Amino acid sequence: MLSQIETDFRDMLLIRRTEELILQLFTEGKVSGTTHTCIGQEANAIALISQLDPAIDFVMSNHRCHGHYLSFGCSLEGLLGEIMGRANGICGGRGGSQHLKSGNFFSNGVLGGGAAIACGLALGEKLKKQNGIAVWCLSDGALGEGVVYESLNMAALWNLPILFFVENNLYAQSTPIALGVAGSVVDRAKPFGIHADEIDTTDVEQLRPWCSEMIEYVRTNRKPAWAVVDTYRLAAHSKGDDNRPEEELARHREHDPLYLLRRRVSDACIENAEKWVEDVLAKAAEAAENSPASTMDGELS
Amino acid sequence: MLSQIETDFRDMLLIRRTEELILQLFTEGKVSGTTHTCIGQEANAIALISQLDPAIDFVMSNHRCHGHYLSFGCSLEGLLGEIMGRANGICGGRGGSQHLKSGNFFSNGVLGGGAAIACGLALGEKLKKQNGIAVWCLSDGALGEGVVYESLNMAALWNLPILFFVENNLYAQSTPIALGVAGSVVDRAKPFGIHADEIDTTDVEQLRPWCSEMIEYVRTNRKPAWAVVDTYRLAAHSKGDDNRPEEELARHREHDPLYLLRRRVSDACIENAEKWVEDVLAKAAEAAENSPASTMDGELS
Amino acid sequence: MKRVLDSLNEGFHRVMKERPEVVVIGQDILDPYGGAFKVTRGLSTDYPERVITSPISEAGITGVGIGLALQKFRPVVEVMFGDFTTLIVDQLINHGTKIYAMYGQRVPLPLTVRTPMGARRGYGPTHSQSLERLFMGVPGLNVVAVSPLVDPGELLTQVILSDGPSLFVENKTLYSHPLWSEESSIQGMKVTRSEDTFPSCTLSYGEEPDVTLVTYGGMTPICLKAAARLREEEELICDVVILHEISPFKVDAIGASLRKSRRMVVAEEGTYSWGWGAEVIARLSEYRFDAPPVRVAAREVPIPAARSMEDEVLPQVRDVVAAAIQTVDSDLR
Amino acid sequence: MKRVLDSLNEGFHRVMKERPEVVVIGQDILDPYGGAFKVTRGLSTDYPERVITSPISEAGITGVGIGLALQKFRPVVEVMFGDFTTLIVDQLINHGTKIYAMYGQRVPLPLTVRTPMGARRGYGPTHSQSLERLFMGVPGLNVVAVSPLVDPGELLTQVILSDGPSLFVENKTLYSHPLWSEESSIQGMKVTRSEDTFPSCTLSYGEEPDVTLVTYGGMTPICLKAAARLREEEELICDVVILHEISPFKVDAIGASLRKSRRMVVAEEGTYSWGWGAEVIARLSEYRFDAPPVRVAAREVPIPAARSMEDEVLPQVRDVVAAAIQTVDSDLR
Ligand SMILES: Cc1ncc(C[n+]2csc(CCOP(=O)(O)OP(=O)(O)O)c2C)c(N)n1
Ligand SMILES: Cc1ncc(C[n+]2csc(CCOP(=O)(O)OP(=O)(O)O)c2C)c(N)n1
Ligand SMILES: [Mg+2]
Ligand SMILES: [Mg+2]
Repeated sequence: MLSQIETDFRDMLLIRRTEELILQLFTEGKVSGTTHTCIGQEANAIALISQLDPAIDFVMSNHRCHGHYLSFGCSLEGLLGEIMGRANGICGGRGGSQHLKSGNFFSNGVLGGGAAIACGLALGEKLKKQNGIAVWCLSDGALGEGVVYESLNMAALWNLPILFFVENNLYAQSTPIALGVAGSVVDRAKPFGIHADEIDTTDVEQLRPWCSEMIEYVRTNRKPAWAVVDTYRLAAHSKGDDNRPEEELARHREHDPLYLLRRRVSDACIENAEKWVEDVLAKAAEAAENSPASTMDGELS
Repeated sequence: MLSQIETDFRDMLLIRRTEELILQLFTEGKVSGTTHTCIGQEANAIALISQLDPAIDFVMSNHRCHGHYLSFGCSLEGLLGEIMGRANGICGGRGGSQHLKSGNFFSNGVLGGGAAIACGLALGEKLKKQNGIAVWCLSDGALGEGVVYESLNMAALWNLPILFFVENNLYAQSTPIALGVAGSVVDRAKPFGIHADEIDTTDVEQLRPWCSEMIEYVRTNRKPAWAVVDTYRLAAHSKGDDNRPEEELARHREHDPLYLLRRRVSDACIENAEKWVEDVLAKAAEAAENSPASTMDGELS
Repeated sequence: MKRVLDSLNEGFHRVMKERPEVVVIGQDILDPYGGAFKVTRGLSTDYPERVITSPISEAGITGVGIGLALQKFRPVVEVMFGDFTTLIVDQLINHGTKIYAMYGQRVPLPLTVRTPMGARRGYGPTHSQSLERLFMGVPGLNVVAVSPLVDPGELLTQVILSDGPSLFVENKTLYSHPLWSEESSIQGMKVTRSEDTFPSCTLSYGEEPDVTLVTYGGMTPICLKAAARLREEEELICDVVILHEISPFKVDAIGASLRKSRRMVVAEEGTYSWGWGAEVIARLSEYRFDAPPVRVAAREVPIPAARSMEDEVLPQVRDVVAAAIQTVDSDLR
Repeated sequence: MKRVLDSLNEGFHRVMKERPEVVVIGQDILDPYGGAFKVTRGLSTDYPERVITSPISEAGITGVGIGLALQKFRPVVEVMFGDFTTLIVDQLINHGTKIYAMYGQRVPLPLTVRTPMGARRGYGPTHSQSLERLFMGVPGLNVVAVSPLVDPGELLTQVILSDGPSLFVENKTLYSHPLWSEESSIQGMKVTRSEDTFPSCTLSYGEEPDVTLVTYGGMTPICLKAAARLREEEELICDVVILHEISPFKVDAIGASLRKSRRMVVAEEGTYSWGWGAEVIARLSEYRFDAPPVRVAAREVPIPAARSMEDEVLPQVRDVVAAAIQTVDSDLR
């Protein structure tokens, strides 16, 4: 049995390698369109999303969704197939990188609107008197969309079990947070009377208990919460567009969540994880490669 | 020369009588459509809007706009003509009660959107390095619209000389504030780093200096401010729809801004004001009556 | 005499009684107020847990409706005036209909957005529009419009019970209009209903038609008046075809009449260009016409508040009459 | 070889140089990034005070544009992907165009909203749509679309200098397309331009046309390929009429060709129903046709991400070819 830290290391590594593979597929021209990786932010996904219960909870994610998707226990094969446009893709190739659905997991590349939908999912839990919660994933840039505040207001008014999961990575595409977000990120929810908290770390061991508390707050109190994680994306916004200063990147690489854990787990653990990830990924990639290109057949055509 | 309090009394009385006349025209079936009076809220309009400079400042108002319009020095004849659908209406009868424009004054019956437009007007002042400010008028209900928060963010980011003038009258149509607004009204602007203040009074003598300070803050610092006035509308939302408890109304009638002043000014002042208002109003009504019904002629047809 | 409003309200009560998964969200819908146009009156008293009064957040409540639909509820969202559906375009186009169809599997999304559209009450430029146009042709979205011909409460119920997202359009002037839906003959015209869930109705004098008038919603009574006047004053016989599912729509009923008349007038209250009628004409262009089809619609200006001007801008009986005469007088270029 | 993108960028630089009242607002438009599609590249370096990078607030920045226009600036608002224009419908329909026309006087509102529309890059269901449809027929709003035929930078300039609100549509696939606008003959076809500010162009082989292909924007190169193929493989001669002002639009150029061909295919990248083509057909229905006009458009489903499926859903050269053949083979019902 793996310890928590070993599991987290392995799972974060899987996300990292998967996204590296995806980027490589783009570079090789095997895939077209666009993609957004969460390289550098894996600890958030693992710490928060993997603590949810896919049977009863809901996740509404955004353009940068692979880590959330995998942390929620959704199919790796389905993800690769989807991005490669194969029939075995989780959405049959229709959604692509930004539009995934698997069980209670949803993502959409249009910023903002998901906040209100997540409120609706949470309201559903409330009306059914069930225990699930809804999580809406956003980053600093999405704070620009008005519907976020409409949602905060409704969530607070109606005591909705929704967790607003803000991965503040300091940038929205090329725009540094200072040019896009006035004032405070964590305070944005407070005037609505919503419990808000912030943590500034990429360390999964610090994130896990904090996320657990935030989730429990929502689950137990049946009330919204606003959970801000200060983080950083180490890769480009999408495929290769990055104008951030190299010094800044270098500084943040020292907080690479994988790098942090590598210093804490054993060499054997690292080796096993690398091996396991390689295997799993190879199989998934092979399955996708072997799946036929997707076509417009079936009821949705 | 009238003293400030005498002027304010007279001007508030003009707004009151004008709106009473408008309601009467509706009751008599002389006008169709709808209207929203600011009866009970006249002190806000007078205290804030009349301290602006119509030559350089801008007002973007909403459905409840007659008080703002008159306080900004716009034509009474034009207002009555407009509501009565006459050619002499300030908008030739096209806009009606909710859609007025005169110089730098604008109103629109669609809630929310004006916030961003007022930001644009303020940005214009900034880019031109002029001294004007923009005022956007809202009440508690409009806090539900997301674009308000998009506007707060932009106003703060770009240091726009805009005053958000929140007339919190505790209701949005039939909805009491507790069912529509979570948390705090005055705090809504704070996470954006915007100066926010609140005053709970219908007394124009208290409001005037406070409004003057808020205006000066914006004008001098070239920065946004969020000015919340706690007030109450004494008439129905629009023409006759009112389900509020009579006790509540009675309690608030004691704070009727006109009633407050009546106890402070001389009988002569009251008499003169009533007389003046009656004359002015009669003339304006006559002008409107004598103006032909508006038609679709001209460049806008 | 039952009015359209009564029927809607009764249908609403019925479906909420029968279907515990129906939830209603909107502004000012709680009793005693019961909604700006009173369609929801009484619901909050009978079903307090399932009637949720909302902040003024049209986008927000539409999103909430989408989330509830994903939770297997049948949410009905009221947008107080159809003019404000401008605020829910993103939710319907980029979220609701996308969830319904972009994930490689049909994700049931039984969301109904109800809204009053239309003018003729002096409400002015931002409270009088017929903006359903914006939602016509949106893949995956159904647009259904009330008329006095097909029981409005039943129509609403069917929309609520359908599995995809829908926009339900209630023309304001119809609220107080008496129901015709029980009658088999209206103003001397025989009514034929198609078998569809959202029927097309053909009203006919039983004589060979000279012109086919095609319409929906609030223009229904106006077209019937025009048909009567055309018959009396011009000795022109019209069929009137009224659709209820207006996007997507079936051409069958229109085509059947057109085959006889070979002349068509399409009437709607919204603005002219890219209106409902554009698609009707484009779709029917496979048919032989003896004269170009004519559209009757609102002038392309903001709808003025003054009634005198509002009347000039909106399509009237006289305009439908003139259009029908035009199809008889004119010829192809 | 100058591309459409270069021309847009140069035009932008030129108009900002000449007109100090031009102000640009959008997401990620500052150098070195210079905008998601680089149309605004270099502007922020040359005019730092007049290029404002914005939060992700499409409605907000459109409103700001309206306010700036009222302040006598000529704001240009960039919406990063046309798909997100769903968020500015309220600002354009209930605010911008209303201010322009509802106050009983013409209030100048020189606002330009620029946006890239269109698919064929595998961006998936929410980054590939052609949603200009939503804005066609909006009273007071001009919709103008780029093609490689009329200098795009000049077209943009004219839009910026016009006095009312406009939506300026740039199909993504055109950015890298070479300019044709200097040439008087394109792929063996002679180009005739109308004298309008936003010209209509007719491309013709100089022979009597069998079919008139009508299109705009991103479908331009596709229609030209179809015309070439139809000539080579089917011995069918097409005129291709390309509009730039697509709403409202003038029928003159289309009508002139139609009078000769009496057959029409309208091609667009957006979805079929209530698309641009519906209005074109409805408006041209006064003309005599030898066969029903045919529309070529996208299938009414979300645009899939996988290129294999995207190709199936979007209108291709083969579809235009098939449609043209259909007009020659078919007959009226
Ligand atoms: C409504 C909308 N506007 C703009 C975009 C284009 N866009 C995609 S991602 C992005 C930046 C998002 O920044 P942020 O929310 O901070 O997320 P991050 O990329 O940092 O995870 C932008 C502008 C979009 N997808 N949706
Ligand atoms: C976008 C929009 N949604 C709904 C309405 C309908 N409406 C008009 S006034 C009003 C209540 C507004 O309340 P509040 O903002 O508090 O203003 P007050 O009437 O109290 O002055 C509503 C819901 C509207 N005009 N615009
Ligand atoms: Mg970010
Ligand atoms: Mg209020």
